[in-house]
Amino acid sequence: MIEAMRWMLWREIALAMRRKTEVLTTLFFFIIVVSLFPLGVGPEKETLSQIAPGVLWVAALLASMLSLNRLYAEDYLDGTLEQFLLGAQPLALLVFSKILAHWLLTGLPLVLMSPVLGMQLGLDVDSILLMALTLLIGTPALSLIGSVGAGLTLGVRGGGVLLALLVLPLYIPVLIFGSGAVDAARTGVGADAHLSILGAISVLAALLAPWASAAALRISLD
Amino acid sequence: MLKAAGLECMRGDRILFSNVKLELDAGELLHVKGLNGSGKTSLIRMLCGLVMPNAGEIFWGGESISDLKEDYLANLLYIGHHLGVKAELTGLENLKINAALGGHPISEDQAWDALEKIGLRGREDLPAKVLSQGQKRRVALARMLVTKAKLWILDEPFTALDVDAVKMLEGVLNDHLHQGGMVILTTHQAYTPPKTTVKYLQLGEAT
Amino acid sequence: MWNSASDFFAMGGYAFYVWGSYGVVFLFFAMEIALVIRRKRTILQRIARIARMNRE
Amino acid sequence: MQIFTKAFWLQLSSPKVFYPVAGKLAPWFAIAAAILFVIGLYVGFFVAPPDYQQKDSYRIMFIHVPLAWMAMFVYIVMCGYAAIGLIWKTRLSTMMASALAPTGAMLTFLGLWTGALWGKPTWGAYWVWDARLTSFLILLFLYMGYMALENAIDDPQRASRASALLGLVGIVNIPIIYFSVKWWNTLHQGMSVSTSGISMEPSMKIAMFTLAFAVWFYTIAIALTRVRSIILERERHAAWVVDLAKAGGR
Repeated sequence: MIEAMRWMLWREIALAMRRKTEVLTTLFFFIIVVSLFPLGVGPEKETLSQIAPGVLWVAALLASMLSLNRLYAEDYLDGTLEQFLLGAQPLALLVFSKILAHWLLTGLPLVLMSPVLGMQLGLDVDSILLMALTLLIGTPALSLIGSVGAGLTLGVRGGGVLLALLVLPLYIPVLIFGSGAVDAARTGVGADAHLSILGAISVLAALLAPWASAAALRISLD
Repeated sequence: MLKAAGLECMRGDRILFSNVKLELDAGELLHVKGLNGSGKTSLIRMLCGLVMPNAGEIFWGGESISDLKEDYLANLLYIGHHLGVKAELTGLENLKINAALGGHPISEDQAWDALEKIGLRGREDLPAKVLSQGQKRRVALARMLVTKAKLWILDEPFTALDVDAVKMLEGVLNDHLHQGGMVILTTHQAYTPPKTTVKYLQLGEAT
Repeated sequence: MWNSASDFFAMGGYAFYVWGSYGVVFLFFAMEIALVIRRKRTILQRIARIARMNRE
Repeated sequence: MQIFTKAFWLQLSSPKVFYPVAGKLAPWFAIAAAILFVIGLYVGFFVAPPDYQQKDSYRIMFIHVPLAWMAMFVYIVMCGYAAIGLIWKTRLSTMMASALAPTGAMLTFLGLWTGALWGKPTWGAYWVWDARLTSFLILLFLYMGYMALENAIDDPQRASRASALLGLVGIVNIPIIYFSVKWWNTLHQGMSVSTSGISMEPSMKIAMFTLAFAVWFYTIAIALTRVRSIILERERHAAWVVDLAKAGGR
């Protein structure tokens, strides 16, 4: 069981390394979206740092959602996805390692890049660190929930926009507690309540999403 | 060993086929015949558990495959139209990953031998995207040399294969059947059937 | 309660809001009823037409 | 009682049997809805006294609250049908789910519409980021997602199973979304739209509950009629449908 999951993780990372541009496009999308806001809202430091957590989180949401179809789309086309369904391993575990790989390739880079963008938006140091922490705890939930949407819209025409319509409403709790944590810390209320709830959402997603994604894949490949 | 009765398949809201019956035991080959669109591929995928039958049940060793799930799949090897070969990965990597996911990981040497035997000498470690369609199919077929699965389900296995590849594949099928394995296949090309018992299943009107 | 019809429709000065809400609600209800009935009629006619075509 | 035997429900779950049953039931629910609407509106406009603060604009509450309740209730019923259809593979229940979706979405939209028109005179703005109103906006997105997914997939079986699974995911998320929006609302000291500001006379409660049942019966009547069209569309090749159409059936 664990062997197969390790193989799956190795496979995903090897594939991504052979097509580095794909990983970087998600990251650059994140950077571009965040950089648009000062141009739109104006460069004043107060307004920017006020909206910074929300901006960073919305950009992280959009970036991780855009990279979701890479999860299953190619494997669906070349028949490897079928082989996973026919593998002797429980599909939910294979899907879990696939989502883990997706998070390592898209979620983690966002977390590592967020301090730089935080500075760009005039956040103070401990807000920047807290921001990175909320992203670290929250982005796994984005990949997990998104994977269910990706499974459902596999091979469906207009899948991209449809995926956004399905998945973004489900991202809202993560957005609220993620950006809310930084605001709460800044106003002195303290962010540990937000962080624990964000962690709870990620754990709940980690338990339910692989099973739901496996069911979605079986439905799509029927 | 494998038994199915009353199988019905619905695609969209059309019934492709209904109350299909089949039985297969060790050492037997089942050749599913039928025009394109008669539901051959759907039946094949149904036997793999990929497609849910509208009616009827499939049994493996007396137990329904929907209850057995992974235990049934551990005994199953399926090669479909889509070969399941990743273009960016080399033949070796593809073979090792598929074997690991099939529940029987193989060593590097076993992978090299299998690819060599299947006729890919010298191309074992090239990314699959540089291989020809026939060579890609050989990478997929190489899984037959390393699998421990008893039931092989092959959808058009002979397509894009040259003459000696077809002969080699027939040999592999023969050995598998003689060791008590089972094969279900669909094909439009002529092939010399193995010396063991061969059953035929006609879907839709005869050609 | 209301001493005249015009007083009722004025709704204490909130006519626009109250009748705006109730009006739209029942307008949508009426539209949905019409759509649902039309949908059933068209599907029945289409099936009948196909059946007639198959017969010829 | 025959109604409690498993066979009764199993047999009823076949579209062929359910089609005429739905045809007989729908008119009764429609009539009941009409009667309840008349009673509810009469009580709401002619019996309930004006509110000392909001005077007559609060009467919008009599339709806004039932719409909001029913929008949520219909979503839960819809996902219940979807779950039954997914687990027991009865085609009729997934058809019932897709029959409920458009009406549920409409109720949610109307709930938001009436909420906005009620908000303007009372709190000075058409849109208030109140916890409940925001949750209903998200509920509308969930409905749209459900219907969009169902229309995007051609094969009706896969479409109903995929949207059923989406419904299940939605059900799990509804409490989380509502909880997080409520938390978000309190953190930002947002406005809170609540009926608690109004001293609830018994006549007001009667009006609201009558209208709630009216909306519910209306939804059942519409869903039963729509499910009949869906049955016809999905079973158009079946013999009984062709005969029914040829006979110009109702």
